[in-house]
Amino acid sequence: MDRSTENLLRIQGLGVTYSQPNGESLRALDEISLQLRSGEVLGILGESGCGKSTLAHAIIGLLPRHAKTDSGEILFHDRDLLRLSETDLRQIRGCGISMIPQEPELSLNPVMPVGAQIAEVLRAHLPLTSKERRQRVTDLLWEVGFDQPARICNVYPHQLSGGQRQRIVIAQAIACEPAVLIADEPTSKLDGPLRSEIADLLSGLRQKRATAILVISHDLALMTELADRVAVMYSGRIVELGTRREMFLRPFHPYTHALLQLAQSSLITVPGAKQRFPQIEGEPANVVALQAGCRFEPRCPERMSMCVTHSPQEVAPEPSRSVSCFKYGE
Amino acid sequence: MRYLGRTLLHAILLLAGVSILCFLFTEMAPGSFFDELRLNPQVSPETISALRSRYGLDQPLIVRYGRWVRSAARADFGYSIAYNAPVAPLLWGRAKNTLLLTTTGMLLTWLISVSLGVWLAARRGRMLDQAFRIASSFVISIPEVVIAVALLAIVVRWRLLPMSAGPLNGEGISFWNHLRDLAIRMLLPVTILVFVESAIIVRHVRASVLEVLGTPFVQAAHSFGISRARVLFRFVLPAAASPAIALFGFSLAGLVSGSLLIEVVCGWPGLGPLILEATLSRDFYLVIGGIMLSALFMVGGNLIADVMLLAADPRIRTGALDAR
Amino acid sequence: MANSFPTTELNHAYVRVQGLSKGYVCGGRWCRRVPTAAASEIDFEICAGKTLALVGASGSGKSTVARCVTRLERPDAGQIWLDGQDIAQLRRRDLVSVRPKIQMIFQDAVTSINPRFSAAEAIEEPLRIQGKSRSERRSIAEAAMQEVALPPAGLDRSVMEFSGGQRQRLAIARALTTRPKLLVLDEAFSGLDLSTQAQIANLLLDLQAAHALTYLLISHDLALVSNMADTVAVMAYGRIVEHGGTQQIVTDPKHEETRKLLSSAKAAQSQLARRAGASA
Amino acid sequence: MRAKTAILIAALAAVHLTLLCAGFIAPYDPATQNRELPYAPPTHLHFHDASGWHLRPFVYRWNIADDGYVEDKSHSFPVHLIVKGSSYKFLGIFETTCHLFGVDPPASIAVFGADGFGRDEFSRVIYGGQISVAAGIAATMIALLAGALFGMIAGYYGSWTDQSLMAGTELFLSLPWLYFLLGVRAFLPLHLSPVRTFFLLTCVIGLVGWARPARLVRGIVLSARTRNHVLAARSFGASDLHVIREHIMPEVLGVLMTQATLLIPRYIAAEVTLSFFGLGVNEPVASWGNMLSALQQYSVLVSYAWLLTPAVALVITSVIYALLADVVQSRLEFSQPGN
Repeated sequence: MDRSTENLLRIQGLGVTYSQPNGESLRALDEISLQLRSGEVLGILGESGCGKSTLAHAIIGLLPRHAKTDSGEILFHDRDLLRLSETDLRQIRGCGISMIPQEPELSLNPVMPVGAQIAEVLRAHLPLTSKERRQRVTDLLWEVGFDQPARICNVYPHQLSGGQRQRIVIAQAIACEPAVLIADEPTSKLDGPLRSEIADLLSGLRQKRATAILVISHDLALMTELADRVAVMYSGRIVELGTRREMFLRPFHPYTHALLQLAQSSLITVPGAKQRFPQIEGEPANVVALQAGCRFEPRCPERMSMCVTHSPQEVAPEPSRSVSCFKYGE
Repeated sequence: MRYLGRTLLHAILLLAGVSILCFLFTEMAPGSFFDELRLNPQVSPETISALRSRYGLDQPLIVRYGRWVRSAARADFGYSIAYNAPVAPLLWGRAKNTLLLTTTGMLLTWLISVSLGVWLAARRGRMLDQAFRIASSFVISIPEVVIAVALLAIVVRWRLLPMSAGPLNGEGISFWNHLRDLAIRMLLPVTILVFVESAIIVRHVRASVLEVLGTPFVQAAHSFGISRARVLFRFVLPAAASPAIALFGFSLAGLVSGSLLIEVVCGWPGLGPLILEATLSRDFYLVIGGIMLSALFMVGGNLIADVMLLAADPRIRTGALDAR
Repeated sequence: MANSFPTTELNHAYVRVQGLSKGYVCGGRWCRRVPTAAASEIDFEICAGKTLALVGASGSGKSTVARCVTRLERPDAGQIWLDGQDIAQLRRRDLVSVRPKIQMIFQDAVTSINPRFSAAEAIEEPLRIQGKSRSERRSIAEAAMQEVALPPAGLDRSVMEFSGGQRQRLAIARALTTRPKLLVLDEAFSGLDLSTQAQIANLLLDLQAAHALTYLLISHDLALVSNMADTVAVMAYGRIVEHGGTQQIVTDPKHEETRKLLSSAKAAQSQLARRAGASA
Repeated sequence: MRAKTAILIAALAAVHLTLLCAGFIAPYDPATQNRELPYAPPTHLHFHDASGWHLRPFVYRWNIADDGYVEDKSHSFPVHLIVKGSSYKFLGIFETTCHLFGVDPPASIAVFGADGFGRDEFSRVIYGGQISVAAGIAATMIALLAGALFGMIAGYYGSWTDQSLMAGTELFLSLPWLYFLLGVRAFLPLHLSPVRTFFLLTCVIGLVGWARPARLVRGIVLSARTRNHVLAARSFGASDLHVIREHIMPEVLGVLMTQATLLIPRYIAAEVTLSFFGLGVNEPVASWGNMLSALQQYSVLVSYAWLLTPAVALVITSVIYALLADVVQSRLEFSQPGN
């Protein structure tokens, strides 16, 4: 699946295993392969427990202590991040690839003014004088939507609202003009109007700075607004990958189909009396221990006998589309 | 500033409460100073009652407390029966030595504990960290009196330090000799104090630093490529400072009690031996004066802790959260 | 003032609330005692077996109304007619007979069940309070587990072994044991995944059909509610600003607040509808 | 984890059992003095003598020579198990004279040597242990009972009762406990019968320490009242009693358990410290504190190291309790997700 145009980030066969306190090992990510071109927005769609946050932390190299990447490679500008030394990796974090953390309210140092925290990121990567840094911070604050950047600089996080803190973290993330921006659940904690503001901010970033964005979320609506291509994940595996427009029109994998049905059914435009949701049977399988066969098999309406024993290989029924399901196999 | 005003008022109320508490106890206690005198036949009951009235011991509680408060206002803090002198000057001489011992002990303890605590937190789970955890839980479980006696035995057995009692006045000799002599005499009590207290405080500092290390904003700082050292000193330590300082007031209680014990064991002429002697000879006002002074140390320490907390934690400064 | 509620025949309505008001006084040692009116002049009606959705942005007073209806708190003024009885100002002793009829499902399923309990202990708690015998409690618990599609064998497992969605089912099972007539669902869906939300919603719809339950559904997600509610009441700043049939509210909202709620829910999904509309 | 707890509980049981049947295990009565052998070193056990190896260990008598004690090798005294000795009340119930081990007079066996008055240190450590550990446990009971009571009241009734009780705890917490202990002890008459001293001592230590458990219990009661599962219980019509029994008590008991394992060693140490200063249990009754107080003179400290045995016993008991506290703490956290 290599592409002609220059690939900014290429993940090939990535596998991550968590060692549980009771001795079992949990395969959080299983043979993940992705490509991200500059200026492109790739959405990672999946429900909680499917390992999408693990993927984000694996790319940036901040997996928790009891997790380890045991296979595959992550190429950024053709340098494998998994083999890099800690100092080289630190150069890239925040400058080449930077991440917007999952809980923005808690991701700011409570005892340090927000302006200084943005400056810290600049200090770590760019040789600027303190005056230039201050100017850069005010520009950033302006860009993320603060109308009085000067006042905001010396404000402490607890004096800002949830939405404002999210903007500060985004300012930190884009401070050193990273080539790749990973947004982990950017809108999950926000409600209604605030959600669309942050979504607009992210899409604005993409046009202005041609930054490639990896949007990780279970919010299908956010995907429609932002993502060019979408990868659907289910318990540690990518079950389907493709451009958002085609995939939402003709989803291949039964799980994607079911998710789309669910999202549309709760739409307001469907009038009439109460009707049941087209639910997916069974429990969302969290990342269970290694077992053969397709992981969606227990909940799949179109499951076949071979789904139980073999795990499906990735197949490309159409250009720029790929799916791992026996329906489209040989 | 309102915050400081509030804590000051709080402190004064506390001191008043302590004095009331002590007087309540005197009321509860059956015996008194002169019980022992009753035992020996030569002293006739009349003289005993005369002595009692002279020292006002037979007055009702309220009157005695009122008289004590008046004398406290005159900075006498009541009248010691055993020494036949106002309590305050007696106490003050000894209090200076105790203060000297406790402050040096405290500074050393906090110096060692903070650096060790942070260093161990950064090396979480490593061999040394485990070793220290076991060692410190061992030291904590040993009562102070045993450690004091054991260390004293070691020092005395191998003649490490010249042991000498007696007051610390250094009129005769030059300043430097006095300082040197003072240092040698202080070495043992301070080591014991630091040894006992730092075992407890290192664990607390390590715990609060570890807690901050786990927070999302430290994780986020790492993800922005800020160097480990800078994250530790610019992010982790300032954030861990306020819980650690809140602990400072708490550890003071242990320090002051510990110092009393160690002074008695090592013969350091501080407040401890005086209060012990007063307790043995049942000299009320001296004992109450001692307790008040120790409570003063505590309240003063807590006050300092509050001021430091104000500097360390902007959330309190802006009145958002009474994060004590 | 909100226009008066279309009054259906009096006896048909299972729950009717009139002029309900509740204010909190911000106490605490330091800040002055500022009375904040969380909910004022609330009027609504729910017919037996129907669902009223109380929708509004966070802080609009929805939860206050919920706590007043379930009498976890005593309202300052107004009446709450439940099955022909005004329970607004009842004292604790008289409430005992009313309690089994109303049950509440909380937002955060994880904290609404004591983590130390096993599933059986959690479900049987209301029965223990009513003093039922052990065997009786056990049989009712097993039936309840069946109804919420959880394996009866799971009764003896500790509550901590259940996932978020399963714990919400346990909470529903627990509520069913007292044969309630009115279920108050306080944000019972937010915080769950889309697929789990769908399963819980379907379960509630089935239970409503099976037991003719009346629901007071509280949520900030208008999209989800539109599929489950017969009537909708929109709240803002402690008042009901608009109410009516779901269809009428969704198609032509009159009040500014309703439009705002609709637009934020709709904007995100309209693109999805336009693109997916072609294939559905 | 399970094995570790088993060992700890076994060790604790062993310690308390030895203290409980002190009379049986201790060869001599703690008060009998042996004036001719002051500060006798621990008696050496021998298996080998001129006539070869013996299965039964035997001892020699001590003779006072000019440079200290010398063993009188002329006559050997075998050590017997289950020996008739001084009479005592086993468990305070029935009179008996049998002891675990002993040597027929005139020789004497002093496993840990003798103190200034020639009294057997080994017996005194065990009898002293009875006093010190019992004082520690009793004081902890008082502190925990008072703490739990005040904590529950403050947490449950709130407003002014809460304010006043919390002011009380702050008062006690801001006092250095040893000064206060000394102060309170000073107001009690000095010469009291051992039983009354013991009783007063435990009350004093207990009453000084109630502040911390009270604050912890109050915290639990306050937070429990706002928890959803308590609100849910209320919505079923649960009475206060039900809420307390099912939701609040388990947590409170959990905290009291951990506090107990933390406080008992500290309060034993408090008793020891008080007796060390001569304010606790006085002579001739044996307690770890007053046995250690003999060490205040440097000369005694330097030459007779075996007088430190009460300190060793104190350390062993405290370490067992501390390890148990860690285990109970982790078990409690395990059963209670982050609330």
